Amino acid sequence: MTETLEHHFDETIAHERRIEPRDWVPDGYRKTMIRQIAQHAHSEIIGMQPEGNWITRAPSLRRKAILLAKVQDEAGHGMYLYSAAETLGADRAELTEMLISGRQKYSSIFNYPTLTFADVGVIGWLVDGAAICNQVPLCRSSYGPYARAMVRICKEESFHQRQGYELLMTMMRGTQAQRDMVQDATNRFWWPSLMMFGPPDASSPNTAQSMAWGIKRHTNDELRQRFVDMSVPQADKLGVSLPDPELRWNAERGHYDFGAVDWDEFTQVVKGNGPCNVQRVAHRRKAHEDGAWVREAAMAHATKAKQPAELER
Amino acid sequence: MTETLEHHFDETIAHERRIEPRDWVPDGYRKTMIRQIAQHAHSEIIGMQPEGNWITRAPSLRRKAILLAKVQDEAGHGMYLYSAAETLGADRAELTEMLISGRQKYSSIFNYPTLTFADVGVIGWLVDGAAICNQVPLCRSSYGPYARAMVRICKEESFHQRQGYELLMTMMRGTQAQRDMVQDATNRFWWPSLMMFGPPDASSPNTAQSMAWGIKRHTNDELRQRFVDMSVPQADKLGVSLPDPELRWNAERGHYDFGAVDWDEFTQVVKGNGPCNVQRVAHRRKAHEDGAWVREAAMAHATKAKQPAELER
Amino acid sequence: PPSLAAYCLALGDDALIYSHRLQQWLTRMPELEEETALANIALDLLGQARMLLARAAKADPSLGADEDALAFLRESKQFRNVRLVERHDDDFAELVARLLVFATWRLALFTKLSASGDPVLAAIAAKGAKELAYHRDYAGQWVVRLGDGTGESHARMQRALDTLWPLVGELFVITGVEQALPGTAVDPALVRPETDAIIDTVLATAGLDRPDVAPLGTLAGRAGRDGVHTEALGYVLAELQSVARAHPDATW
Amino acid sequence: PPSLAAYCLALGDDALIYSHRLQQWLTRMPELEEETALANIALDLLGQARMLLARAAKADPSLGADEDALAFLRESKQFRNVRLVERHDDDFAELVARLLVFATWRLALFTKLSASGDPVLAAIAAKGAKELAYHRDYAGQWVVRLGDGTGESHARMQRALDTLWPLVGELFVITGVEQALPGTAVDPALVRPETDAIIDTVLATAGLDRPDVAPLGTLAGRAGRDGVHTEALGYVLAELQSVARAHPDATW
Repeated sequence: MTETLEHHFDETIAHERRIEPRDWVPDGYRKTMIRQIAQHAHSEIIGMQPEGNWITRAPSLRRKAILLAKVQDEAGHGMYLYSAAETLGADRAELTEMLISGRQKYSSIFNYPTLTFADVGVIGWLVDGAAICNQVPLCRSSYGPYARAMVRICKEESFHQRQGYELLMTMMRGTQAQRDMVQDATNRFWWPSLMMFGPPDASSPNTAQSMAWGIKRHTNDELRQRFVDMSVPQADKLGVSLPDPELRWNAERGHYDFGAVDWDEFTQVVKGNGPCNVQRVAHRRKAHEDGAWVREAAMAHATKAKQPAELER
Repeated sequence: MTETLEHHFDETIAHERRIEPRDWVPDGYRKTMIRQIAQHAHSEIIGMQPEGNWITRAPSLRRKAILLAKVQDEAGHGMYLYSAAETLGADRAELTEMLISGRQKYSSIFNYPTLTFADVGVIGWLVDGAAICNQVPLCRSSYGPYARAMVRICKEESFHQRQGYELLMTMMRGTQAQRDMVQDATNRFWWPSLMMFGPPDASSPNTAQSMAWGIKRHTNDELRQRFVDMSVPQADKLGVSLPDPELRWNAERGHYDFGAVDWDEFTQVVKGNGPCNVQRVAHRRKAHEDGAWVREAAMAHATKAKQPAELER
Repeated sequence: PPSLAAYCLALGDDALIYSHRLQQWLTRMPELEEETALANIALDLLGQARMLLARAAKADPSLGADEDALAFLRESKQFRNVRLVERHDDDFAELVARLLVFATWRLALFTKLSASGDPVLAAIAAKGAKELAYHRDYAGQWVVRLGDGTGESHARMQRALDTLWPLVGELFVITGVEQALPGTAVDPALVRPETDAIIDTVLATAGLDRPDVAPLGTLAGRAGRDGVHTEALGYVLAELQSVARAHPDATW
Repeated sequence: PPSLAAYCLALGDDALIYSHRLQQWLTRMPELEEETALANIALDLLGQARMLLARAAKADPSLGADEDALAFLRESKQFRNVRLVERHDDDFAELVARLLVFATWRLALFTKLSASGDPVLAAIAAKGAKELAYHRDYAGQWVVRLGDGTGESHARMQRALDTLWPLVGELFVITGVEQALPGTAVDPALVRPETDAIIDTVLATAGLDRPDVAPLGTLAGRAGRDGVHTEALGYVLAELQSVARAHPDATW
């Protein structure tokens, strides 16, 4: 029996067809997929904090509305993604518990602070840009519900990226102080954005299995290179410099060469010692704990409301 | 025995000498005196809130230091006054309880909000000015500890009043927006300042007994008139108008005539329905309740620290 | 005309300041579903504020050049919102209690206002009414859930109502601005019966008592609509305006 | 000279921002005696900030015209304070824990600085050291009381230490500014042994554990002294600067 199921799974993967919730999958696939989707969901939820930080202080009502809508979208993405994880048997409450107890990770980028309103633009440009590089291939993920969620998410992220870039364009046409803010934010977010693609291929042991399962489509270094190649002309057009003296066009490779990422910093951030890890998780935990009485009350009310109907049976 | 004591008390009062903590006093005197001192202490403590509200936003570091020092003085005044009440057998913890449960009052003026930085100046000028009118006679209070506390308090209040008036003078020499702020704050605080002297003599039933006991030295209306007479030339010098169309010099009386105070508003505020009564008491209660674990810990530590010494005996 | 501008300003400031208070809840809600609902409501109100402030700027350019000048460059006493919207919510019960009151009242107002003689105002009100109907229902459902839920939620809900009730009376007080705009503005006293009836129904379903408390005191009769606010507004504006004020020559 | 100005700015900003956080406690303390002590400490630090910022403005007028320009017209990234002083205290335990660390460190620094080659700085440090000795003792007494007091106070005290400890390491990191001022500035690494020893003594007396945690991450090595702060600072500045920014042409 298991052999037939396994055969069917392998065939599905081999033919680049989609695995659906009703299909049998190997335990490893299920576990890996749940972890991947959950971490992505957590990233959307935690990612609301650094951007949400500037909603109340956005300096124009139009920008405030754009930012508010963006953070709302992120909450929505979190919801689709948790639902996708649930189709694999995960439980949202348990995933939340994993997040607030620090047992599951989220994108390391959100452990950096947002220090000026320009950060909102740079997050749209670089962070959403890197996320899109990472996520576009996931629209072809072998797991159907995730792939479909990614299609919608990528569409919205592209929209957010354009809005971020447009904010930066406007700021670069503004005062010197605004241009300085954009440059400063770029300086702070450039390297952490490169870290978003994960460790170099040489130290990324799970990549091979994930690619075999159609969970991952490109290696970390391939995606990182793609992001750099995409970002350099955008930076030029914007008029900001990227904080890497080794960055230059390599005609032979047909790519930009770039300097070495500080993988020690990355390791520290992943281990929980970044500038905002404790703050982000504590914030999320507090919201969850402060809401416990509300969730209990809603459950109690739902139970009471059901009772009369049940008595009739 | 009681007759001799009562005679001694009456003699002391009659000769305008001071009653001291060791002296016998009638129950009514003790109760009235405790209430008066406690209400005065409560007023200092609650009065920290409307002014404290602007410390973090003071627009110059010098003004910030002046305001911080003033609020510190108010805490100090509260402490002397509670101590004076304790010499009559009152308990500070009980008095605090009376305040945060709303059973004892404080000056009605602090139930109005401070809405701009000019309010800090106007509170110094008008509110401290009115307080000084009320309090200077109390330096001759028949109860010694209170009289002595008042000497020190009045000295500091005069200093605060000059600082407040000086701030307003500076603001009136500034921008139009600053002048508008001063005028607006004056408009808001003028009438409530007149209410600080209490109801008109005709409806102030306790005045006679208090004056006989040397607890009160002038009637409410006398003090109110004195305050108006003092404030009008100060307003002129400042260049602000007082919001009373009936205000004019009466050469015959040798005093300024002024319009009718809105005693209905006063009654509402005294009853607890002013703009800030609930906020002020809730703020004080929260501070007290949030501090409960600290006071308990300090007590527990003191008990432990005492034990070794006691064991030696 | 100045009266129309003043009227739009009052209605716009209600939405702007209340939206700000809702924005402060974002990332702090008890469930993800509530995060999206909250963002939605805050966004609707921000949209209403923008249209109303833009209308005010157009009707009386002396107030401010545009919606941003009005939002970011006025001082506390130039804001015309009711005091109900200024307070920071202590808990989720206060959030839904205030939202129920605010949305029920504003929906009743906007429903009448959609027949205003001013076509722009009428259109803004008609669009807003649809949004507010959702806000009211969302809040009403939560008030019922919490009122009926557990002992704790019931107690918190009742305390929340008791806390904000002194601010409710101010919603129904007519000012000179409405009086100067017959046929254009709506006398808020006229929507009191409807507002009361709906809130009473929700409270009855939730098993909660309508508080019986004195209204919050005024300054010689002047309150939010006259620019006399609570101390909370100053802190809202410090945050709201901080970046805009730090960069007075910037465009965003 | 720019280095001296930058050094004064760093030490001044520490005091200015920390004083602000202490000011926010006023009217919220557990006892009246603590209100006056707190006001006293906040006032001392404000005084230190004023002298240091004035000195910075004098040493490099391009930074700002005077103490007020420096306090009210700089942006977040121009502030040079350590990140320890930015956080809002969750409770009284955090207040006294942070004060113990801050005052012990600064006292050790100011004691050495009172022999600075710059006579103005030396005088400021000598005066400040007397104040800081009181601050340190006040905080130390409370840390002992709470550590030793009840089960709850002990737990809160330990949690407070654990919370702020990741921010402590930054206090002892030398920057280019100190390096450029030999004989004038003090290398903060030199005061680490003394600071550690005093804090350890207090913690031992209080029965508390010295936390063993990783330092708070930086941005490619840049932290508070380089203008890279926590998100908390933006809110501090929004409040601190709100009135001054709203009235750029005013004098007070």
